[in-house]
Amino acid sequence: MTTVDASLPQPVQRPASDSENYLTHAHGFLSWAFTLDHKRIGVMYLASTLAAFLLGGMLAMLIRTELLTPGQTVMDADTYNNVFTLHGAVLIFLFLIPVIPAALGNFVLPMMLGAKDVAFPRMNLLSYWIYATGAIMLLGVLLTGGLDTGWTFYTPYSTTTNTSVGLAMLAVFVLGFGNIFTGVNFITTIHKLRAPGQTWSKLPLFIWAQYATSVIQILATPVLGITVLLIFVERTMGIGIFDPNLGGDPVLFQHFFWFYSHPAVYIMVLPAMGVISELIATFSRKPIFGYKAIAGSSLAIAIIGFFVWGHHMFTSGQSTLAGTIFSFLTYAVAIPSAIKVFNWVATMYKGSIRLDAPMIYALSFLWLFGIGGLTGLFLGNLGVDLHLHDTYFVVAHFHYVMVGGTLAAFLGGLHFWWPKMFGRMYNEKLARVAALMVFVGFNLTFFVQFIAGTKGMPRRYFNYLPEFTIYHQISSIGAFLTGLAFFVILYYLVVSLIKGRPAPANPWGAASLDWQTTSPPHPHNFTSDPVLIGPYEYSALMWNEEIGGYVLRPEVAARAGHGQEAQA
Amino acid sequence: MNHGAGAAPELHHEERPELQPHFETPEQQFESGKFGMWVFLATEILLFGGLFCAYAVYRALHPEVFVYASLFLDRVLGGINTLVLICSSLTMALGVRAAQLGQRRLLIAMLSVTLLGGAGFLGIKYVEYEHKWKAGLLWGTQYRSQADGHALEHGEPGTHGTDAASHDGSAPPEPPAPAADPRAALPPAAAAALPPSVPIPEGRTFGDGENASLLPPAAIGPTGMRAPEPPPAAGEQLERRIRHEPRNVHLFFGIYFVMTGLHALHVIVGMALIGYVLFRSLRGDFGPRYFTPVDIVGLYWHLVDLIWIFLFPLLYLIE
Amino acid sequence: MNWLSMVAAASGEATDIKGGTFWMPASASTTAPEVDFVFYFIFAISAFFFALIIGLTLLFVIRYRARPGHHEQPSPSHNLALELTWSIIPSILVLVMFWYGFKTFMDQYNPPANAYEVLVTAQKWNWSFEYPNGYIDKDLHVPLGRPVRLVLSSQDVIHSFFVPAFRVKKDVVPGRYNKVWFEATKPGTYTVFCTEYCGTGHSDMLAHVIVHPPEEFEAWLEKAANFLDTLPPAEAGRMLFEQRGCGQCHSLDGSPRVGPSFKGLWGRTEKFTDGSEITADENYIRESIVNPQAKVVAGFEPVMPTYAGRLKDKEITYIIEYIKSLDKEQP
Amino acid sequence: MSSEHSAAPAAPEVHVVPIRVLVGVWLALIVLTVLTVAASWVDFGHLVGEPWLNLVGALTIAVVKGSLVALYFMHLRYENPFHGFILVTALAFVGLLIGIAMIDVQATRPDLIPNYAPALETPASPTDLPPAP
Repeated sequence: MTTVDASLPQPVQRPASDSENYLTHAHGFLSWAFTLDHKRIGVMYLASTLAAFLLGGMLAMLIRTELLTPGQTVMDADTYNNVFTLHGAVLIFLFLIPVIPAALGNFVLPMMLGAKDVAFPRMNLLSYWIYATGAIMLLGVLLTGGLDTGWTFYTPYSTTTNTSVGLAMLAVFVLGFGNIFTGVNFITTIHKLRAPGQTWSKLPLFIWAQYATSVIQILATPVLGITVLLIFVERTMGIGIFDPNLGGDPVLFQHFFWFYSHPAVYIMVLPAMGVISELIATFSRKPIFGYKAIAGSSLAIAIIGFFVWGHHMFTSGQSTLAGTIFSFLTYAVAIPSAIKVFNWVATMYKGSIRLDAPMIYALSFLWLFGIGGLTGLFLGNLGVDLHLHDTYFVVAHFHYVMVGGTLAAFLGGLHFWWPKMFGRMYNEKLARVAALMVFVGFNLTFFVQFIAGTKGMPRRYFNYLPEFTIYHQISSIGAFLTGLAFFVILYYLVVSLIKGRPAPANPWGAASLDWQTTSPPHPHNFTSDPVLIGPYEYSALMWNEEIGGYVLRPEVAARAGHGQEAQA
Repeated sequence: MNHGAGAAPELHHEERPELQPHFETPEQQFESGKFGMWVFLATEILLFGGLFCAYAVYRALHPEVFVYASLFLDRVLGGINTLVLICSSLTMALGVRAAQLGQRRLLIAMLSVTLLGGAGFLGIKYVEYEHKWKAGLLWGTQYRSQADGHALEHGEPGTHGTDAASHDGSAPPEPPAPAADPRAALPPAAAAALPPSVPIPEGRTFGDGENASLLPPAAIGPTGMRAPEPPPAAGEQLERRIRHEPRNVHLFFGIYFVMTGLHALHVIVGMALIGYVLFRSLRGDFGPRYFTPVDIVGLYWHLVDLIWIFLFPLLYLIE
Repeated sequence: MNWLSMVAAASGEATDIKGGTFWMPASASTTAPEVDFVFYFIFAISAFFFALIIGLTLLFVIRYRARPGHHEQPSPSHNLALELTWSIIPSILVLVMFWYGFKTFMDQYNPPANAYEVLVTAQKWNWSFEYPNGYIDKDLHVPLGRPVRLVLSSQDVIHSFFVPAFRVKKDVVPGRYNKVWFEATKPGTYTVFCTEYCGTGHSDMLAHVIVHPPEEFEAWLEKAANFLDTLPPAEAGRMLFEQRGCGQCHSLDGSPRVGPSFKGLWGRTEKFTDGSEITADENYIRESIVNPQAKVVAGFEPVMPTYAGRLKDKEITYIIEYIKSLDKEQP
Repeated sequence: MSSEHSAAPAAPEVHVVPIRVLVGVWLALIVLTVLTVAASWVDFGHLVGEPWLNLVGALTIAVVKGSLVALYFMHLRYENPFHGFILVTALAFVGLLIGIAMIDVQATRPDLIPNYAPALETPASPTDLPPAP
């Protein structure tokens, strides 16, 4: 451990463009295509997942346009089935699952641990290229006959339809492999590459969330892998495992599928909760309330999440015994999520809350995930689920949790780490307007679907009874508004890359180690040894006017002498 | 461990060329490698776990099929295969030990013998597959009934009785096909085409005499089943047991080929990895200070052996 | 299709969506009020906690907003008592929710002994309900105030029998008999939806549950069962044509659909996929109904399911008469 | 479980498994394999009248063999105990999947149509209809 010469003022932040950083130290396609730098791989993941999000969003607009009127509006039934299937598959497998762990996580996790890179950089690059291959295969489905099975691929429909389910199965298998490699990388990095003195209780909660997510990815993704492999083998060679025409059992497929897919929804929401813990604490200038409770509930959600998959199958002919077990455990898994929300609200008590764009996303997360989580209580209930299963109530529920939860937290995290990633500040006012547009548009789109769902509007309906028209029209208007908001976000973020104000090292005053390096960071992350302060010890930072950002207090920076750490 | 741009870290990176830049000490790199490999092995265990679950479910649903089908699996060949894999596991472990002690020639010898073991395993597997391929013991629609010695009149209800009653006491025997033959009323061409198991609602009566009920026995539930025939004598000769072939035997072979096929694929991948490590040990890359690749490939090979240790009794030794 | 369900279908105005409370559709079965009670119970608790969270958040955001001169005051970063309370209380509430749901589910699952049994068969994009006396109808007619037990089986993919007004849903899985029961409490026509995605016609796979007052039901069943014998054969054939959903695949106006059109079929020479051809006569039509795969008209897929056992001989004769009548009338 | 990093870049001290342990484990594995095959020939379960004994017997032998391989060949006994924990967790979740799937399958058995496989009874393709009986 070299001693840090604290008396020298922090190196003045030269404008990001020409200082030695990970973006500028190498140029050309090869320097990106074969980079081992976790930051570049994070940026590549970010670009690919945003492209997938855009495609998924277009498909969403198509669906909402089609549903404006009961009968055929713009496309026929088969095209509609293809559109909603791809909307689900593209957004889940190409955006929601990889985005926060692989895009933000890859960039931020090693720096939060004070490490130079993830444990296996080559595997990290391999995981990106596996993701890209899987994405190309999944989108290749468009050319080879489409996919009309729904993202759940239920047999015997998926084994008897003539759309290109085989290719989609291989794509999902390949994407699963990509997730497993990211999971292996993160778990090993968090265990083995922490900064000296950074015990488990000094890790930012974003790291805890990534750890819990990686545990789920390791334990759940292989079962999806074997399931899609069996479907592929069943379609090509006629081996009867899930297809009742060949003596198989379709409900067994549902057990296999949901054994992965329920933990998969926790793969999507846990990293989002990690981001929210960082945002709410930073923008309230208050240490997080109940650190151990939040970290513990991340792991609790990860583990109990494996016991509840049967609540997707209450009406599927699953036995009452299994249904009762699953309903009871589903209620058990609701408790850790509730505890987290209470802890976030308690964190804001007596804070100094700044309503920057990331905080607006965090607050809208509280509202949207609140509704999403609470409506899960209806669906986990044996009696009520018989009425609500596979209706628009379910559609609204998972959009509230996935879009309201994961997407809002991702946008919050993206705005939060944008200065660090690209060394530029985005246009704050426009960002706040866009955040409010997303919030209002989203509620307009999906709250009305709860009502349609309880009235009995079934899911995945191309043509619906005239009574439901009003619900669909309101929802479609909301969808267009939300779509517009995303274009506004895309606009000012791209503009900020060119004309944005150069960003200081720590614009928001966050206390995790990744903010103690320049923006954008040095290829090896840290030019000088980061000072290990508590992940939420905001008192150790002070506002520095001429830099326009926060810096370590001199006495804290001095404390970074030989081997001493500041108390958390 | 994060060393800034200070001079110290470069020093011990030069003298330890195999130490990758982002690790601080060789021990950290070694432990990270082993740790990451174990996490990856967890995914392999869960991948095969899914197949073991399918095995367990279908054995519970059709115990007589599994008992019947295992008659066609050669236990001796399976046993020999198990021994082959165990020996190659030993030679792999000895190879890892040789790498740790820096005995290059022993390492190369051991790795080569392990490769031979893998090839031997695949050879025996090929023999077994070819035998099944010829006998038509395949999956789904390709399955050719083995009781062809006794022409199974198509559409003759009732002969598919589950004579080889299940030995597995835990599962109740399968209820036989619907007893009354409503197809008699239909023209012969229709009767021939009609799958016996498709419920025939028209004027159907299930069960006879006083318990004629509206719905096929399955709909009524366990009480609707007729008493099973008496279980066959234990020492019955093979011929009679083959003649009474239960239905859906293809299910067993579907699972058999998926499980052993995926395992064989993993053996091939393992052999490729061992080949790569053999190539690098020929180049003399490994010694007491750096042998992680050998150790990791050894772990993978032992896992492949571990999976076969469970596959063998479950598929071959079914009583 | 008898006159009552025709009337309801023509009006398209199912009475179920309109009635009911803000959230729930009309409740027309014995278990519906129970489900509604559990729904509103969970709704009340959720609304309370949601208001609590959002209220506190807004209060803190306004009261502690960052403004010159305002600094964050230190406050404890964990408080065991508070954390225990907000773990135990939700756990208890959630257990109560589970208990109510479990009780409702148990009532819904075990059918009473004297239930009236109907065999429901779902296939790609239509339902068929078979009554104890063997009569098959496109709609489900049930007596008021008597428990009805449905035994569901599917001919191809997974469908799902859902009647919002009865709060009843059960998947129809091929390869097994799923059972579900309900007891209607209000006469009227209620829509049946298919809620498990099953392909192109998933959203068109609607049927109606027509609840008859008790005394009317037996009369209807009697009349419907031998409704066909009272009609001239061609007319009965037309009824069967509509009732069994033949129109889904065979058009009457000459346009080919999934199957060849019936217009001008009688006496036409049909060319088949294997090159052979015959003039369409009684035996050809009978065989194509019982064993459709035997002779597949060129240019069509062999996807027609067999109707052997699902159409009595005299019903097949009625259909043949109807096809014969198609040429004469030139509709 | 954060392992402290020794500063000196010494060779990673690692446990070398002695040859006699490896060979001993190898012999044990062979004996157990022969035992389990023999037990299946003798059809031990039916002699004793408890047919399930065969399955349980074969599985216990497999578990013993598996743990021998894991402990000695895969160095679980000598290295970071967390590796063993990972293995046990993975097996636990496989057990969870098998356990609950079996519970549901056993509970829904009465609903299943026995030997329902329509695509298999009817001839694979419509053209080769068997001759009428």
